[in-house]
Amino acid sequence: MSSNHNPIIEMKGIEKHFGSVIALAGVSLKVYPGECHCLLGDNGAGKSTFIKTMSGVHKPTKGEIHFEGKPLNFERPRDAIAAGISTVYQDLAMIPLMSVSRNFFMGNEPLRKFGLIKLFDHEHANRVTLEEMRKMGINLRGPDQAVGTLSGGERQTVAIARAVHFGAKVLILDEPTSALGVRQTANVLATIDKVRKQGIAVVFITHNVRHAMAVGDQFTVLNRGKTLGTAKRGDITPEELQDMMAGGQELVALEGSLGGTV
Amino acid sequence: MSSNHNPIIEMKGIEKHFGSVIALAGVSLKVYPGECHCLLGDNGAGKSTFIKTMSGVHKPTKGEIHFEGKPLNFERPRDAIAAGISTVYQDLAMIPLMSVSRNFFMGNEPLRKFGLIKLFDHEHANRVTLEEMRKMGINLRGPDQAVGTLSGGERQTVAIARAVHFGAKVLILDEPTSALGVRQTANVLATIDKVRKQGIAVVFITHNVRHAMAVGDQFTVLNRGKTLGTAKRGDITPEELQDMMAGGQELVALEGSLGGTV
Amino acid sequence: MSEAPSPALNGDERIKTRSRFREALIRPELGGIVGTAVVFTLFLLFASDSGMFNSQGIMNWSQVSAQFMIIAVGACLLMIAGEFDLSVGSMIGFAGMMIAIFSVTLGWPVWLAIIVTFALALAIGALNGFIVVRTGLPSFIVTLAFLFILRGFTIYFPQTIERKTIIGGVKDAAEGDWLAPLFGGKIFTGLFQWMGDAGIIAVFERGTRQGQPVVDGVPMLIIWALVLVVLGHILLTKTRFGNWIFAAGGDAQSARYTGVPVNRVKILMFMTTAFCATVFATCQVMEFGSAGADRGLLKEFEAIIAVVIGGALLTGGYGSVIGAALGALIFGVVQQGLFFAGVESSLFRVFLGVILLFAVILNTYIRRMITGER
Amino acid sequence: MSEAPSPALNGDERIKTRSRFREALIRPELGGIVGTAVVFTLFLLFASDSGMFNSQGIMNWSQVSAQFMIIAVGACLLMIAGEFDLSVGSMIGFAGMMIAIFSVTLGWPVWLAIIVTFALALAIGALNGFIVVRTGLPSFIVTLAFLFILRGFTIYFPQTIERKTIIGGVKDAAEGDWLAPLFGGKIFTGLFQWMGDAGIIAVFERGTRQGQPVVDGVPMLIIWALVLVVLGHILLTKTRFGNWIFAAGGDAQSARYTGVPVNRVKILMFMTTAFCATVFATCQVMEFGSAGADRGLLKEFEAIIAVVIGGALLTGGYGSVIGAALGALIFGVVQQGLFFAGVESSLFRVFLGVILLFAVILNTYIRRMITGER
Amino acid sequence: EGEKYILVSHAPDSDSWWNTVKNGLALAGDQMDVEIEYRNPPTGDLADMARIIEQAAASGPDGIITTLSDYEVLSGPIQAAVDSGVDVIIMNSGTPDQARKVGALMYVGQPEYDAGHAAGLRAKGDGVSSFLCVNHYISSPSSTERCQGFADGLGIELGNQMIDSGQDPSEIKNKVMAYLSANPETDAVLTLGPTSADPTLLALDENGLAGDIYFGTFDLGEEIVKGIKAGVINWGIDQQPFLQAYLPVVVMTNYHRFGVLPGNNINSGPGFVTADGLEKVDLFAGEYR
Ligand SMILES: Nc1ncnc2c1ncn2[C@@H]1O[C@H](COP(=O)(O)OP(=O)(O)OP(=O)(O)O)[C@@H](O)[C@H]1O
Ligand SMILES: Nc1ncnc2c1ncn2[C@@H]1O[C@H](COP(=O)(O)OP(=O)(O)OP(=O)(O)O)[C@@H](O)[C@H]1O
Ligand SMILES: [Mg+2]
Ligand SMILES: [Mg+2]
Repeated sequence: MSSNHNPIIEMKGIEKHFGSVIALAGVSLKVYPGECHCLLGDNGAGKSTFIKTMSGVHKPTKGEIHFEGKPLNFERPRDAIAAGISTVYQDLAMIPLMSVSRNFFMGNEPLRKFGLIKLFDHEHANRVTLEEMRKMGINLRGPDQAVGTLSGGERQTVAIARAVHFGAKVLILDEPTSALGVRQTANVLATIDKVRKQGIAVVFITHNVRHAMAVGDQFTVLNRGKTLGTAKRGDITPEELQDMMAGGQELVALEGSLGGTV
Repeated sequence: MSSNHNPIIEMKGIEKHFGSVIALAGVSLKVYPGECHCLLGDNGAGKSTFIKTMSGVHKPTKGEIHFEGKPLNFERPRDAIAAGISTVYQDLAMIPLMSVSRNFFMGNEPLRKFGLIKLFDHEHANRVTLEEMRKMGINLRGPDQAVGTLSGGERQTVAIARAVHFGAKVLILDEPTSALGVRQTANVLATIDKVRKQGIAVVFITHNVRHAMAVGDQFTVLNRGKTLGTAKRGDITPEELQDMMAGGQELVALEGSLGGTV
Repeated sequence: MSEAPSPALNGDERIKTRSRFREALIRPELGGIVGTAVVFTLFLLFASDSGMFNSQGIMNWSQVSAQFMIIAVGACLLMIAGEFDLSVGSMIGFAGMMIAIFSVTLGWPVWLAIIVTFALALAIGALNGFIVVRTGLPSFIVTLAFLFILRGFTIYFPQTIERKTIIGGVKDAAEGDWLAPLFGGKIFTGLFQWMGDAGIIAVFERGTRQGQPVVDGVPMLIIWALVLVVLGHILLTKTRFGNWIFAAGGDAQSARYTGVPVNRVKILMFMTTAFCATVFATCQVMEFGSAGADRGLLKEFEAIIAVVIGGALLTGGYGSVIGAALGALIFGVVQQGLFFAGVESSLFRVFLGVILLFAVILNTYIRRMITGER
Repeated sequence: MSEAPSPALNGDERIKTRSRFREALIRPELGGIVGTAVVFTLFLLFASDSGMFNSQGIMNWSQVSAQFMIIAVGACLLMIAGEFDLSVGSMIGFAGMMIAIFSVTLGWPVWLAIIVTFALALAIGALNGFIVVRTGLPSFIVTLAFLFILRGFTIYFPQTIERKTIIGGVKDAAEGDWLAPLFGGKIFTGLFQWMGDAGIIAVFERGTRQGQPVVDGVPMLIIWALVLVVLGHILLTKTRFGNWIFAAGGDAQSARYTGVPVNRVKILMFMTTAFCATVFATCQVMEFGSAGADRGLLKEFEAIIAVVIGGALLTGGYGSVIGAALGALIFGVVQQGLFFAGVESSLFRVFLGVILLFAVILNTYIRRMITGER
Repeated sequence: EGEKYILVSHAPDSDSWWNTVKNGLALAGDQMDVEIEYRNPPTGDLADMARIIEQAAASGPDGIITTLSDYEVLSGPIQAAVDSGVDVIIMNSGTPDQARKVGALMYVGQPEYDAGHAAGLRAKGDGVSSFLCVNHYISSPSSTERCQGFADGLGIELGNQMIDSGQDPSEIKNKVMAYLSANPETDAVLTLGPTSADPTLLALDENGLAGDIYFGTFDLGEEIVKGIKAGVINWGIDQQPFLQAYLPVVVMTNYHRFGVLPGNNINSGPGFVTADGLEKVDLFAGEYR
């Protein structure tokens, strides 16, 4: 359960209530640099809510967050980004009417001195955007192209490329592959792999056990707002993981008729 | 490639252009009653566009649609629904501010004679909705509950239950499982299986080869607006299908590092 | 983990409980009901001796409220269908002017003038709607354009034809007409005469109408308001079409996918709004006997305010006709009540703004509880 | 199937080609540019002999356009940030009245009156913004409330304090003030005198100012308009904050997720709008020497119309300050040009409505081409 | 003592000329020791005004003082008020004839068409043959009547010489300038009150026609008086709004207290104010004049 080095983020007993809904009922977790931590679980288990507390979107109702060993409270996403946490949200955080390069640098605009005032360095932004997109295998018509003209998969790729580019220390991905085709999925998994090898901590949410097994170093399963425990790679088989995620016995009936292919 | 009985829908050389974008460049397909036809392919391949021409949302730029042997042109979704085609769209077609039962019967409101005028039969609607949702394994707080209070997975389930309930002859599902957890996915696949056995034709879009293999009778792969051909169950292995969807060779490199788990 | 067969919210350990009573209370009209109660309590306390609640006073604010109600019903249905109409006020002026021009200037029989005007108004409403659904432009812009266009014609026509901006004489023209009393008449006159005779309500003390009750019947305006509210409420909550209105306003694309004829719904709602505006205009012209180029100024805002106070969502998909009617009632009672209470009249706007703000914050809170919006 | 390394749209067999020329042409301001060209062509053809294009005529419509521009800049930035402000007109009335009350009634030095008024207006703008971002209410409703509240106070204050609704005498009070000329003065007077003497521009032939050039300088109003347009344009397109404005209006939630301080952006834009309205009011008060309770009526619509004609999207996230400025220019030129051309003045509204409709349809078409909206 | 009188006007909130009326009302209220109230439809909508008269009647005052700016709209409510025992005096707009028909005690005001006509005759005498009428309140019939009367007095067609100027001073100023430069042969300008006169003064100052073009105006105000003094405005037609509010209160109070009532209507205008004898006017313009 522990690693040879110190966790970059440690979440302790996080609870989150929305009005009368208890979305998280005490979840603890450690994320280590250079490792991919997979977060799994049913719909509505609280995965998105959990990572949103990690990235400053929600403030936890109860619980503590330690970042690089120090207790920390993110007031807003900006603080988390400043601390080096980059997130690709399930609901994408792209602005369709804006150009790809403006979207790419949204919140992280590069500045250029112009006399006394600082201006948006469009040239730099355009260059970097084109470059980063090319690295991800996407050739844009131009950096001015509006995000609205991209397909869903392409948008997803922009979001990931952006997060990777600015994700200094921690990269959080919330179901990045759910809407992607096979090739795009492979691309994303490869990116996670690459990023992890650069020493960045990755938190990866998915419903697909195979995707999780492909890149995960640790696996945490959430269920109805609580954690079912964390397992290390090699300590758990895909079948055990699948069972845990689905809550066990209920699947047996289906498996029969569908041939264990889920 | 052909079946023992007549296709319920036959699409012949469908083309669809959006302004300067050619989304479909001539796709043909036959769908048979009692069979599940899986539609696979890359992001942006044109799958959603294709099924939208089938369900009357888009009019094809070129090409013919035969329904039960007769040429047919759906002017709007209403026509397709009237003909017995029910669709669960990738973008859900649920209205968050409305109650579950109003959503369930949206466009198919049950009527009750009240003197000379016909009124919305709320009682019937509520009863049926609760019943159908219970069948899918979801207990609602009440039929008045707004869809906005449901989780994503629950909404997806409402959409599917609605389509199944009104899907007299053809049921079209566009990536119904992409956002679902393991248990919910199993549920949906089982539903497809059940519906198919009732003699209804199912068109099922997915990026997940395993889900496709679990319930599919025929498999059609689209690529960049064209079809790569249709295969019958048993004529093709999951690996071949995967290769076809991903466009072959490019995956090899990745597979190495990720252990063939995609 | 748990034995529950589904992740449903029912009997769920993840839902804190909410009392039954609170559940029963929370409905779209709640804001309107609370507001109405508050407003009446306040005025009963502070203005009861001002004549606000004698027969004449009641008739006074009832009529003002009824006016607001008539246009609020149209605006409410349209708003729930996801659009709104800034041209209501101009339409009121325009329709009134058309009736006057047709009947007085052109000398048509009044019933024909009224029918043609209704047809014209419905056509303009349909045009509004058609432009909105075809171009996908926000209705704010399209109807703002019509606000100017209709007002422009309302000033231009009488000025070029008659060289004045008020055309009178409609009352004389309407003498003996069969359709006019439907808008300008009063009913239950016998009942009121009896009440006057019996001393239940006040009677005129002098003049040509000595002995007659000061309130001599219920104006058709009020009847129209009630009828429209009831019909609107039934349409919205009890019919298939009502479901379509909610759907069109909640999410037009989704509604279209499920087979709801969204364009038709929206165009029809624009026509309904135009219809209500024309009813308003016709009642006004028949009551006062003249049409002026400045009639209906700012009425679009008043309609929208009444609807919003009544709990509808500006962006569509949520609201209630009853709520809108209560909003109109609050609006009317406050407006007239402030006069009765003798409040400096320039402060009326300040009150209106503050009430609007509070009502809408209250309603938002209620709505979030109902719909689970986030 | 194909060898392309990605499903990108570039060099794609699935994209029909589009000419370079067309691409270069398609920009947010295109509608405004085309409109301006059309308007000038028409008036040059039909009203060139009416004095519209002599020095006096040019100054005439320039001043009107400059007024629209000042409020359009604020409205444009706010609209791009996803909100709009219906209280602009009331704010103009309110700010003007405050300056007059402070300087004339209370006898403060004019510079102090101006500065305090600006502070007050910015505070009200911030309050507007604060309510909008905190409650999540549509800005339509919140600012509609302030439309009424501010107008109410604008009428109430002078009436209770001074027993009148126009307060004059600001000109006398402003005599010798250091700040007042920044709003009410003219510059380049020497240049114009020289041009008049040199016969380049016409001089008065009769009346009290015989021999002086008909146009004796550029009013500060026009300078303000140009400065605000340039600053607004730079802010929007060249700075980090400009990117945030687009982001906040395009999708507030997404922008928040990526660390854009959306609330701050929106509140600041409400303050900018209030600032622009106050500049307008101050210039007007300094020019006319008086403040009236009815100043600024309907100006909010005029601002919104100019912005929308200039190509901005009512729902936010898209637009350009240059476009808004061109929209204001079109608006001003058409309004004055119709007078020069001798068109029946009540038809102005009809023209305005029709122009608005056409401009916005054209702009929608252009925008769809740019953004690939569906 | 303590009688209650309500004055109902047709003016929108923002119309500044009505201040003088309010001041006259307030002063009369103080002097006679009666309770007075001023009410008006916020947007100037006459239909709303009808409701306000009904409301005023319902609140049971001793008397109502109201304008009669549209006989057809207002006669019903006024008559009902009279019949229910409330005394009514008509002020400002309407005609003595109409006042009698609705059963009012008397009429205090200035018949608008006649005033315009008289002004037209005077201007004709001064050699005017074309003019610009700056109508800032186009939707009110009485303002159109003034322009029409003026044209008839001059004996010419009104035609396009009346412009819809709106109420915004910058708009008015620029429209006047635009009209005058498009129609340079215009002899005279007629404004209908301070709202349009003040910006017109500026416009004339700016295009150099001040003092050169013939300039007449209805109703007085601070700037107008200055203009008359400076010789820019040839005359102002004073209908003495102060009296229109003051007199009815006094008359009505005395009627209620002592049963005395003047036997005739009072024409508070038209009186032509010119540069001669301006002192008092100057002092109180906009407040009591
Ligand atoms: N802003 C909110 N207000 C109210 N309830 C919320 C809010 N956000 C989430 N919830 C509720 O909290 C629970 C957890 O939601 P969450 O989105 O974290 O689940 P998830 O694990 O990400 O599910 P999925 O796999 O479907 O994305 C759900 O019941 C959801 O309805
Ligand atoms: N309304 C539209 N206007 C313009 N282009 C469109 C429209 N709808 C789809 N497209 C384009 O057509 C192509 C096919 O899109 P479609 O949604 O059918 O793909 P898909 O196969 O469903 O992809 P995914 O797996 O990501 O859902 C894409 O390039 C898309 O951008
Ligand atoms: Mg999630
Ligand atoms: Mg799709």
